Amino acid sequence: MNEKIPFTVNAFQDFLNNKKLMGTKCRDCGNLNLPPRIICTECDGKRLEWHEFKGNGTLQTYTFIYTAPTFLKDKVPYAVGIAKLEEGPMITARITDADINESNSIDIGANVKIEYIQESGRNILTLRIK
Amino acid sequence: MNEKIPFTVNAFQDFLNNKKLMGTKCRDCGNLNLPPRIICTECDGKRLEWHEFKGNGTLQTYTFIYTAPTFLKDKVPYAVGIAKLEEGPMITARITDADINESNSIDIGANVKIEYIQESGRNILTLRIK
Amino acid sequence: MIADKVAIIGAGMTRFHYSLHLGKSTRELFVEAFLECLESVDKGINHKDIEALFIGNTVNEYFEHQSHLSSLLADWSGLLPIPSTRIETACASSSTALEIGTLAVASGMYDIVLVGGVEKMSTLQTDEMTWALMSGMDQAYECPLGVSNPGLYAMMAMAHFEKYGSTWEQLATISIKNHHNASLNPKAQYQSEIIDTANKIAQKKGLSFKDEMDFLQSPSNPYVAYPLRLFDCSPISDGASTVILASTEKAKNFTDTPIYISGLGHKSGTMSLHDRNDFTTIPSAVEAGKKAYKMAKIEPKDIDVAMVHDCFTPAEMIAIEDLGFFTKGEGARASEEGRTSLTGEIPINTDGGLKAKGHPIAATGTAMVHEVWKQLRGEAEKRQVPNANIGLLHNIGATGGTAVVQIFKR
Amino acid sequence: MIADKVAIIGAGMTRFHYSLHLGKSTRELFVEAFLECLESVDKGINHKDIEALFIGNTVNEYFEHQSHLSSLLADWSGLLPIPSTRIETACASSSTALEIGTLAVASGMYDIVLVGGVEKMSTLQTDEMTWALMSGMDQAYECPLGVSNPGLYAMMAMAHFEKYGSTWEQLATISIKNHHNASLNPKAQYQSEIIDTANKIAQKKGLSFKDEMDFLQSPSNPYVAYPLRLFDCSPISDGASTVILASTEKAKNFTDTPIYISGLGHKSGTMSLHDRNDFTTIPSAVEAGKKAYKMAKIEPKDIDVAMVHDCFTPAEMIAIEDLGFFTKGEGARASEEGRTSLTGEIPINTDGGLKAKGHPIAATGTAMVHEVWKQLRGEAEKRQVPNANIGLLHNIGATGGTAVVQIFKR
Ligand SMILES: [Zn+2]
Ligand SMILES: [Zn+2]
Repeated sequence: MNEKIPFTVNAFQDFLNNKKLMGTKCRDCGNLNLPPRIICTECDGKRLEWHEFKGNGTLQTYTFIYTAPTFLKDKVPYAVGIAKLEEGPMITARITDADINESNSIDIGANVKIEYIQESGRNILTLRIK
Repeated sequence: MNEKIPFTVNAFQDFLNNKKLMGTKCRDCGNLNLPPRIICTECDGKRLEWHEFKGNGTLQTYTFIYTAPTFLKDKVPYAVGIAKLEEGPMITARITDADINESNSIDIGANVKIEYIQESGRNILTLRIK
Repeated sequence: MIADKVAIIGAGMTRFHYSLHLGKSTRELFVEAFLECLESVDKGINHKDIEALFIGNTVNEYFEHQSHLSSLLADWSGLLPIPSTRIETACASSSTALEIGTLAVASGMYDIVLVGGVEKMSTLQTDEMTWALMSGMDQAYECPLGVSNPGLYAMMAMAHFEKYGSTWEQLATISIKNHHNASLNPKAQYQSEIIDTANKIAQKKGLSFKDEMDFLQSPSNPYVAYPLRLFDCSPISDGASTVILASTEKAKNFTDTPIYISGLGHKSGTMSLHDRNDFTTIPSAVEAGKKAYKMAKIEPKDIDVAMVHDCFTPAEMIAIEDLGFFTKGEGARASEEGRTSLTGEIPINTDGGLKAKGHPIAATGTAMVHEVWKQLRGEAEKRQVPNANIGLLHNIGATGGTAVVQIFKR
Repeated sequence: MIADKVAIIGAGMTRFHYSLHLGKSTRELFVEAFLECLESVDKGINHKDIEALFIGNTVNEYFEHQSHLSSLLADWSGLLPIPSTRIETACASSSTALEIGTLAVASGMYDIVLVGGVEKMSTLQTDEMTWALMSGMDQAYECPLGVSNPGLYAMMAMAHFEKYGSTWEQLATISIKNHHNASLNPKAQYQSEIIDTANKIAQKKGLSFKDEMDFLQSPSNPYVAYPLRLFDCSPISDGASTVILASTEKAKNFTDTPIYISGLGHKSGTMSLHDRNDFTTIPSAVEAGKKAYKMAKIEPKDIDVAMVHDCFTPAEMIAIEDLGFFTKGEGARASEEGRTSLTGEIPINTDGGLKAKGHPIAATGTAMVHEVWKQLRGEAEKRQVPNANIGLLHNIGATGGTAVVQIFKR
């Protein structure tokens, strides 16, 4: 049934709203992409299928945002990081359990698990440090 | 004193707010520009001075707007026209005294006189058919 | 010097539509057009053959809050790390992208480039859209006065009526003709004759219309900017279009039927309509046309088929005069007399035009190229113009701040 | 093939500033730069000599609600009816405009063109500005997560610290160096050393700072995105910059000291930072550099002076590594050791860089050209690098979705 869902930003968000982290798998070369692609980034193949990611990974880098865009102005400071999932692809997400007052509270390389928060009526990807 | 005021959009609006319709006159070729220019449209000259326009002219064309941008959505339908001032330049402005229900109420070629209305805290140029 | 040095070897586009694409974003629309474009190359082509991307987009800042589309689309199309550039000249953005792509190939920097345009407009309400598109006009001296894009074209129409005695009824025949052409175009937003739409509305609302003109003059066709009504205006559309260009030498590796880029005209006009002496013509379009004819070494009468910028019906009337197809003042009458229909002396907007094919702003220029390419290759099916060897496009930014005229030869 | 076929014959820019330009709009900023540019041509030039305009602008849609700037600026500059085109590749928009202008001249279409960039940013508050500039990043997969432009560069810095042991204190020396250079540049936004600013703040607030580093580590230099503080970030600026290009043959009619465009590198990278394997480098910049060096037939060691994209201090660190001036991982240390100062082995950002000269986004690329032009002509006064014969610019769009590297020779 997932087969028929087009590989769009919209579809990715719909999955997120159902707490599913979905990317694409290339039927030609097996490459995984997250977020979903229409063209495989490895072999330019167009025969893709949906693939669910487990959401476990390691933190690659992070920052604490003090100057935020308008819609997050009231939440500063907050932490953002990039995680490499065990399946390979990397994602950007807010880190929910960081102690902003202690800049060394976060270790690059730490294990992280994805979680979801509701914002503007939709699920947003976040990271929890395990 | 006007000599020192730069030929900017801001200055033009400041003049409008004081009910003055100001453009530029080229000291080299005498050409008049409204709105103000930094470079004379006739001779590419840069020696300009402010010049006040009297605000009398003739209507060149017009329309009634039924689909408006957000900030004027509540004012539809309203009339807009282009007037050629007796000094030469042409301007776009709303027409204040048009009878929208009668499309023939306006004659192209009619004499018009500029007036000002307040909108969003500033003066906006309008036309009255004499 | 540059004429016929660069050729079109492929073209592809999404269908232009409103509701059909609601769930898609610019990247998905663009890739859809790009994949069809790759498929269209007679002898096949690979991603790796493409050396640069020039992409037209007007104001996606308002539509998706996404700028830097050049990079995003190169990435999503699998074209990294080739150079990519966004081009913006209001509604003429993608024909300008084709021009820049042509110059880039002619310079010797690249052999093969992808050009195109994309617009995702369905994210805004009509009043917000009106305001977004007004950014293409003079924000200081036109917009605060409340004159919209259709309003400016309405004033051009009024001046034309006054000076030449043309009529709104004549303009309506442009819309009727373009809907007819669109009914034959599977890529068009509205694939129906106006009479069919009229009959549907009549049935739904319990009304009856004598004929198309009766419907067009009724309150069912409301005013947008007097004298222009809804059916005088191009719709809000989503869509993308793409074209692959190659140097003439390389083109032969990809197709036996390249379409040559023979004339490139591009001129700027005053940003404000009120800064022009005459509202019944678009001076930049006249100049751009002259340049294109001169470069292609042809005259207006040599054109077999032309796509012109009919964002509003008076725009088509003025275009076919400015381009020299008809005497000044005769454009609307020529349309009324059927001289611009598929079987007329100079078929105009065989694809349905902006009016009926749809007008996702920056996708329009290369969509015009798509239709010229189809026509010159004899692949335009039910709307094919016989023996079409020389085609023209005319693409206007706003009210003529930009004008692009390009000529293509088989 | 294209190398040295096109030359710079003039350059002009406004001062980059915030409060100085509050009463001006894009058209006035641009014309100011353009008039200085005309004046800069050694043997004089007329409006009529200029055949086309390519203008960089990022997102004036947000700043002035004005798109279609190409037409507006051609009009206001007295250049009608020449063709005009807006180019957008985020922060690399005007160096991309110079590239397109160069290709257009090299194609034989034009002999003389005007290129430039303009940005009017002071109309927005900081949070609105942050959001406006985030449109250059991936609106679907980066922005909703709340990562700002400085946030992305902060994460690049953190990865660099982790991998190579570079430090924030080393980054701070980049800012100190660039403020020093800007103190010698009458076009710069901040014409003062950081220590002078520190002393002023100390006096005003009744504080005392031991030295520059003490100030930079204090709460008076607040965090923007950890580990980056205010003085790691380029400011909000208004400004415009313009350059006139001519074919090498024509250039001689205008100047005896043309500056040749010898290398053009332009590559696209992934739109999202998280799609790259390594955050301590910008792959598109490495590739663009290689292309530019190859075209100019030189190596990094041949460069006498370089303007690089220091929107944030880690950007300069990464740039001077990516360009091959220093071994990977050594960029920050090289700065600490003074190797990039005016008297160092490779002077970087002699004009003060984006950090201190100011960064009106799309005006930055051709402002870099302006400085290279000054340096190669020996006209950079107090900041002149002796015997500067080969100059380079490195201009990045967002986090490297676009990278432009260009090489100029006297
Ligand atoms: Zn694959
Ligand atoms: Zn004059």
